[in-house]
Amino acid sequence: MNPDNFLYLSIILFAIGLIGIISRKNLFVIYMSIELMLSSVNLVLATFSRVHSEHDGAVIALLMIAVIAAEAAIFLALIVYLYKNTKTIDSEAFTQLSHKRGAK
Amino acid sequence: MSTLLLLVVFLPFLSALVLGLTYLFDTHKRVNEKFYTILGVAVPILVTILSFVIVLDLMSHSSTTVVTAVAFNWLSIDSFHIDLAFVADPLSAVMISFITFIGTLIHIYAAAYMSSDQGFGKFFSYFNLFLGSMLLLVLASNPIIMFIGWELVGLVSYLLIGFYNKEYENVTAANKAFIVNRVGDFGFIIGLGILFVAMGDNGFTFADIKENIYAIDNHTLTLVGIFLFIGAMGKSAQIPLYVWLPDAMAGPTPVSALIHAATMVTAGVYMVARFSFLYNEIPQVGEFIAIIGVSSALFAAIIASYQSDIKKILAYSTMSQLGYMFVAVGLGAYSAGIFHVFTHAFFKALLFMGAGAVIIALHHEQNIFKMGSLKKALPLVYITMFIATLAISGIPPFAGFFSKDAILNHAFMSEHYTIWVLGVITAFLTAFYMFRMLFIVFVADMKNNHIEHKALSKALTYPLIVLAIGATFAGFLGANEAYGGSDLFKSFISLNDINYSISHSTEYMLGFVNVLVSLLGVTLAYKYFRTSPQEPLPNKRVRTLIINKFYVDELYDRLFVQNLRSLSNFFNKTVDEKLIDGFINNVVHLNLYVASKFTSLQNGKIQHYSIYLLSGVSMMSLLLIYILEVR
Amino acid sequence: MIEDILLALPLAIVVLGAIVLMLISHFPTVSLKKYNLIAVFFLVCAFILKLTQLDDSNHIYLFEPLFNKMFVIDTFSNLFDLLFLAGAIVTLLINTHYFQERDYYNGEFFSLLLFSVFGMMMLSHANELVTAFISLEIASISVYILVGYNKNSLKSSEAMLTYIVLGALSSTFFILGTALIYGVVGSTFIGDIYSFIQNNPTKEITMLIVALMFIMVTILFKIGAVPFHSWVIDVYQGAPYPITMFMAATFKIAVFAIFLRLYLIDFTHFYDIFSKILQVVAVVTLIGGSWLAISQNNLKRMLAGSSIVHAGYLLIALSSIGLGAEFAAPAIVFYLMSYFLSAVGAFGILSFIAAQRRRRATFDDFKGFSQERPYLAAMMTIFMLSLAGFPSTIGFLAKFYIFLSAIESGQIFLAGLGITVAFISIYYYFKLIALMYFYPTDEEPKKFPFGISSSVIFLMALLTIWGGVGTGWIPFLPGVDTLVETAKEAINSISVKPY
Amino acid sequence: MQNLLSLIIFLPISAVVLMGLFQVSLKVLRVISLATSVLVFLLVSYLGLNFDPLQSMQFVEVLPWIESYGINYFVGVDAISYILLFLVSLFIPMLFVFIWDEDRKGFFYNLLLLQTGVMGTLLSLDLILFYLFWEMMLLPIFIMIGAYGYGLRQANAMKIIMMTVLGSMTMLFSILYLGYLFFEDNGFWSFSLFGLSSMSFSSDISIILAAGFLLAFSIKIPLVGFHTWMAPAYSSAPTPALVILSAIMAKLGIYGLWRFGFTLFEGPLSYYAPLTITLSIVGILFYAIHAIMEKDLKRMFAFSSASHLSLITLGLFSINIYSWSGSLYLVATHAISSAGIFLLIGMIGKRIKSIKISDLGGIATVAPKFAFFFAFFALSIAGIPGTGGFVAELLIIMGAFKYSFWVGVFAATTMISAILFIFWMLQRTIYGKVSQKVADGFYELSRVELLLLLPLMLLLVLTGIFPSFFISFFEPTLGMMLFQIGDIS
Repeated sequence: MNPDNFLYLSIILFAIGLIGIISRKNLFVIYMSIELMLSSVNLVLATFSRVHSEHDGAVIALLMIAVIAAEAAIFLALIVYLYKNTKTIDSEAFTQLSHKRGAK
Repeated sequence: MSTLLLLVVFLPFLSALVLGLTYLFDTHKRVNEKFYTILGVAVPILVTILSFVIVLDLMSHSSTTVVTAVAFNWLSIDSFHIDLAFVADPLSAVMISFITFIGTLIHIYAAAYMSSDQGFGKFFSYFNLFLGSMLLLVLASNPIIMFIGWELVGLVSYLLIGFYNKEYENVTAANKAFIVNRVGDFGFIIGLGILFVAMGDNGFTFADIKENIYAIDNHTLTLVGIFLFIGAMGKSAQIPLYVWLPDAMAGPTPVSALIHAATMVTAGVYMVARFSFLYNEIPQVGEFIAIIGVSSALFAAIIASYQSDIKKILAYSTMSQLGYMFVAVGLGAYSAGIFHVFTHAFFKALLFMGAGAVIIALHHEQNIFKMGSLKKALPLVYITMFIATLAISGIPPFAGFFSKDAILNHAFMSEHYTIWVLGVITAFLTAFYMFRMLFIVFVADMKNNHIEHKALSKALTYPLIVLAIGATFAGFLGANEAYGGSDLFKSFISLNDINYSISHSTEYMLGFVNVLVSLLGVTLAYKYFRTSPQEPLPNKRVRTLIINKFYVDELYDRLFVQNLRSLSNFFNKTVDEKLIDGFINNVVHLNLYVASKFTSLQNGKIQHYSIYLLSGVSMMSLLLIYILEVR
Repeated sequence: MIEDILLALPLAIVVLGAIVLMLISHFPTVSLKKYNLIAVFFLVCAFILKLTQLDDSNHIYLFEPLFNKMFVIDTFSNLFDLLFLAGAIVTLLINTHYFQERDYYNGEFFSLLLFSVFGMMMLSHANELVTAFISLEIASISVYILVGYNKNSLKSSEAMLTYIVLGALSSTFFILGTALIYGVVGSTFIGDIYSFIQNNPTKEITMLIVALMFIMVTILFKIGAVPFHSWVIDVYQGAPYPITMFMAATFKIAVFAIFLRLYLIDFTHFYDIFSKILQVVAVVTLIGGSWLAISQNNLKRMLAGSSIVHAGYLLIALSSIGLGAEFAAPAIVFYLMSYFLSAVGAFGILSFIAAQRRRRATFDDFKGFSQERPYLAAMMTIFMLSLAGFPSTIGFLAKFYIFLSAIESGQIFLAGLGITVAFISIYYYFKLIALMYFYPTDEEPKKFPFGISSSVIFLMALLTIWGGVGTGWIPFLPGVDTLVETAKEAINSISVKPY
Repeated sequence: MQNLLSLIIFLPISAVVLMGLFQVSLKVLRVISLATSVLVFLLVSYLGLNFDPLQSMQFVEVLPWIESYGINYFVGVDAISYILLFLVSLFIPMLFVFIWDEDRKGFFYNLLLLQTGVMGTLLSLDLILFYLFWEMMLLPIFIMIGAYGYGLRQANAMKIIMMTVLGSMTMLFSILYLGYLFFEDNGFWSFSLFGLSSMSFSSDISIILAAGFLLAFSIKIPLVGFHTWMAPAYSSAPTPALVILSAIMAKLGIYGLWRFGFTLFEGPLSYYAPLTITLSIVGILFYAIHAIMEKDLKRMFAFSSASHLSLITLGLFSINIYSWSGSLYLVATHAISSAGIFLLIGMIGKRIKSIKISDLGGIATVAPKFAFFFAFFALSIAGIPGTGGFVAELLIIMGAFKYSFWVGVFAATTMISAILFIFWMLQRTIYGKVSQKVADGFYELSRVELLLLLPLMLLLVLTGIFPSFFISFFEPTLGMMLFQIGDIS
């Protein structure tokens, strides 16, 4: 099989994910973008698995999904917690830690 | 003999140490003046006796014998050996004999002059220290030790000029003296340095230098000669380094008499005579010395004619007489120069001590125009001062005539007619200003004279008499056969003089000219100042110029002092703060500025952080592409 | 098999401890102190066990029939395990005081910490990229949670947010790299990749290089190299002190554990390329880190900034590896040990003080500290000196090795820059010393607080000094030389190429 | 006494550690500090009695330290280092006596630490060991200036540390590179001075490496251009720090040039000689003129000592036995003079809480003994005959003339330069009218103070009157060093 198309697709997905992280302010969307990137990589893995005609890659993809899920759990919990405390999920609202000048 | 020689130098130092420590640690003033007087005067007397013994010993031998004494090895590096050693040859023996003799007299005089002064002990400590240093200078067997003495006398001179240190001006004068002297020493040490390099491994005593002088090329010798003479300029107050001498009169009068008239200031002349073998090789430098000497003599004489401070007049007169001496040594008449040093010591010390007596009598009044008709009040002082004035004016048969005559004759015979003419003019002026002073102080009737006179103690007056005898008869020691003498002085010190044969008739003729101009000066002074003083020169502008000493002090102040101070401020404010620190601070601030700009990227926004991250990835990718393509 | 079990036992003990702690954290009766003790107990057990195994287990694949060659046990990994365990132990001990002063700590905290240590240990053993990734994620995810553990503080949560978003973003690159490598090589074992490159010098090589670069991005992100540094300062500040300390001193070492292994094996053929990249990153990191550190007022942020600079020094050594510096890799290990000691000490004192003062530690808070607490101030001085690379501390020797390796590999410019940056760092470290000693204080002088925290800090200070001047003359006490030799042995154990 | 040098180096620091751990009271602290320093002084004197001037390096101790990099604990003493060693060991007990009434414990701890640092610097012959002590001695100075100083002490302490560390860093680079070159040549590492000096390397590299050392020492000395830390640091420093700074630490720059510069880089240093000699010449005059308008005594004498150190540097780079002997002699005598003068300035500060020249005046009237000592030490700095400074300056000038005529002439300017400000300063401080502050608070030297100053004065006078005795102590060593240099270049 020709893996090119699959790879193009994953590149597009990866890029969308990247752009999403950079351009969106909603934490959920940011999170979704990250998931998208990870999924695109999984697609790559699956593709290569087919190319090599063995199952290693697919297994790796499955493992990755587990890891991603773990991350998702924490991320979602965090978002919920943040929303509870600040009533917003705008990423720009959380800039307390920025560098403060003066105050010497 | 050599032990005696060591004693001559070390005794004054020792007594200075004892006196100084006693004074310093005697906080409750328990030690009374007698102790200081006895110790302070006894040592010079002892040293005088010792020096006479040495001189007599030298006289009893042939002229080439010298007495040497090595104390210890002072410095020894590689092949460079400097012993703390002393040589008494005729030249130095003569020097120490009159230095100690006059020094003793002035010590005695000072015991009276300084009595009941707070710093009596200190004064004698310094005085003895000076005597020791001067003897060290004179007796040194090598230029390095001589330089130590040279420096030490300068230091003691500084301490004594600033003796009354509560007065700010006195200390200023002391500083001026020391700094100007140091400028001279700067030249001196450069001379020594060049000489040192030129000598190589051949040793560095005067004897060694004399032996190897022919191995050194003339150019180097010229440099050495000039630089050494710069040292002499400073010490002996010649143009342009003379400015300190008049100010140095701020010290107590015995100090002026001993240091700034009789001994220290003649060190320069002595030094040139000591190096006579060197200066004989470089007559062009000798001429230069003579020109400086005669100009200083004339210049000082002009200024002296308009001074009103008795000590300043004497100071300028000293400078003028030193000029004569340099004319002599510059033109190769070393013994004539030293002879003038010798006679000058007597009459100038006498003049100063007389002036001191007057000052004491008038409760520290120094302005001659506030004195007048002291003849009756102070007859002894008047007579002795009169003798001294005659001596300095070159009236025969007083001491000054013979020495000055010898110098002027030499100038004439060596065909330096300009120098001779200037010398003669100076002789005229000398007679004029000295008698001016004498008349104003002792004879003229001043209306504003209401000061009570203080009685003078014997210690103040007896030394005057002794010196007056010296000022009268010392000249005969050096009288040449034309005047019925036998050149005793010259043949004894036996320096490498350049001799000219001179017929008796020329001799008499020149002597006559000298006496004539001197008498002219006396007459002029008599005319203007016998009764009531009036300055002879009508042109007011010229007079102001002269009274203000040609504004040389002001010029130096503007030229050196002010500039140095503003330079110092410039270094501090501009170079350090603006230039160097400014540069460093700018670098630091630039760094901090960039740092703060860079840090302000930390704005806490996740998007931005992601962009940094991704831009990092892009940069790395670009770099990778670049590297791979290159490969 | 039995031997394997024995070798795996430390790992097992740690994970067991984590699970035990998780279970008992449901019982409200257990006090915080006890949790702490239990956690330390498990860690110490693992530590001692590991210590006995340090040398006698060279290059063994753990449960090879079962896991293939996923886990390797060699001196290198053992040494790093020891460092992680020590890091965790020290973190817990130093912060006993801190935990008691804060109300939001409970058993789960310790459990998570142990999980994270477990992840790191796995990481140092990992001989395969996916294993490495999973271990890294175990460690990271635990740390994400720990960073945001202070639920009362929005800052803490915000730090967690920053860290998790950027961390996840960076991990995508790791997976991407892994995926690409899998695509090229058909395997993700480190050894396989090495032999693939060796056997196929030209085929698909560019893709492999790109893949390795992606992996490197993640690593650079984790160690906080510029321009992947942006999270460091914020997260360090937002995190609770114990976690800041843990991240700075321990987690960073863990990242180097995997990176060194990868770099020494898989990158071997591409040293000329990656050295150049690393050089550029090192330059940027050194300069940028200094700029960051120099303009901070908050001590924690300053230390965070300086940790970026320290990463820069490590990058110098990394690039030296590729250019033929013989001792560059051991220098990295030694540097990590040195940084561990000094950073743990410095953060320890910060947390010790923060435990009582309950406010952010700015520079100004340290005014007159030497009069208030002379001994702590002296120790803080020692740590600052060590971080600044002042001689007679371990920090100096660490920098000494790094610079020497840079010179050895001909990177004169980097060595010069490193020294310049060390010079700049003197400024911000000495600023603290100056504040401690040069100003008066209103506080009463306090006695030396004898206790676990302070004694551990004291021990760290002693080690910092000993590491700088220690000699081998005193019996039973390892000198500096021993440390260096250990580092060399560790590196040698991975340099023995598999296959 | 096999480990005499180690004992000398580590006695003070062990006292610090022990006293620090047991938190001794102020009284005990004083006594033990003084006792320790006196003990060190006795040990150093004992060392001096067993010292053989005809040998170069003695009492050598070598112990492995970091074997993998060939770094050894390598110490030894020769005439050059012994002179400074002796002076440090003499000054420190004196300083303890001087600060006897001080109630800030840090003074005592820091002085002892400083002693270890300085002595280690003087004695170490391994470059890394040297660097260690070189940096170590900065810390106590930093803390003493910053914590116990005056004026803008914090900023000035930062300034001194940053400037000196800048130099140290370049030196570190050179040390590392030297070590690497040695490794490249021989296949094993060594940082020992003699190991490295036996190496021959290309002149281009050596010129760059020499610059690293030169910068470090130039900042320490400081030569013109690197001096802006000096005046602030001096003016802020408390007396003990000041004495050590001017009398010892500045000389360590010279010492470093001597020990490391000329042993390792004889070729490159003659390459730099025109530059350094120019800087020294500029320095002699620049600093002296700078000092004229300074308003406080510490700053003034800071510039004064910088001027003299420039002269010493000039002598050092004139590379002949006369200038070297003179330089080393001036190192010693100037150390004594400046210790004396700064002690006296400290005493002025103790009495009237000000060292501004404008606040002073007429001390000679109020306290003649004090004035005498003050004038003596000030004049000894100006190099009056009868003090060692005169001999030293004379020798340097002679040596400079050997090197070149113009250098000699400029060296001779030191005759004038020092007196420009010293005499005016004396005029305004000890002479003249008694100022208000002096009249209010000034008192005569106490017995203890007298006891501190007398030995210094005695040393100065003895060095001035019997120089050959002292010079014979170090002349053979210098001769040997010059011979070696001549051998190679």
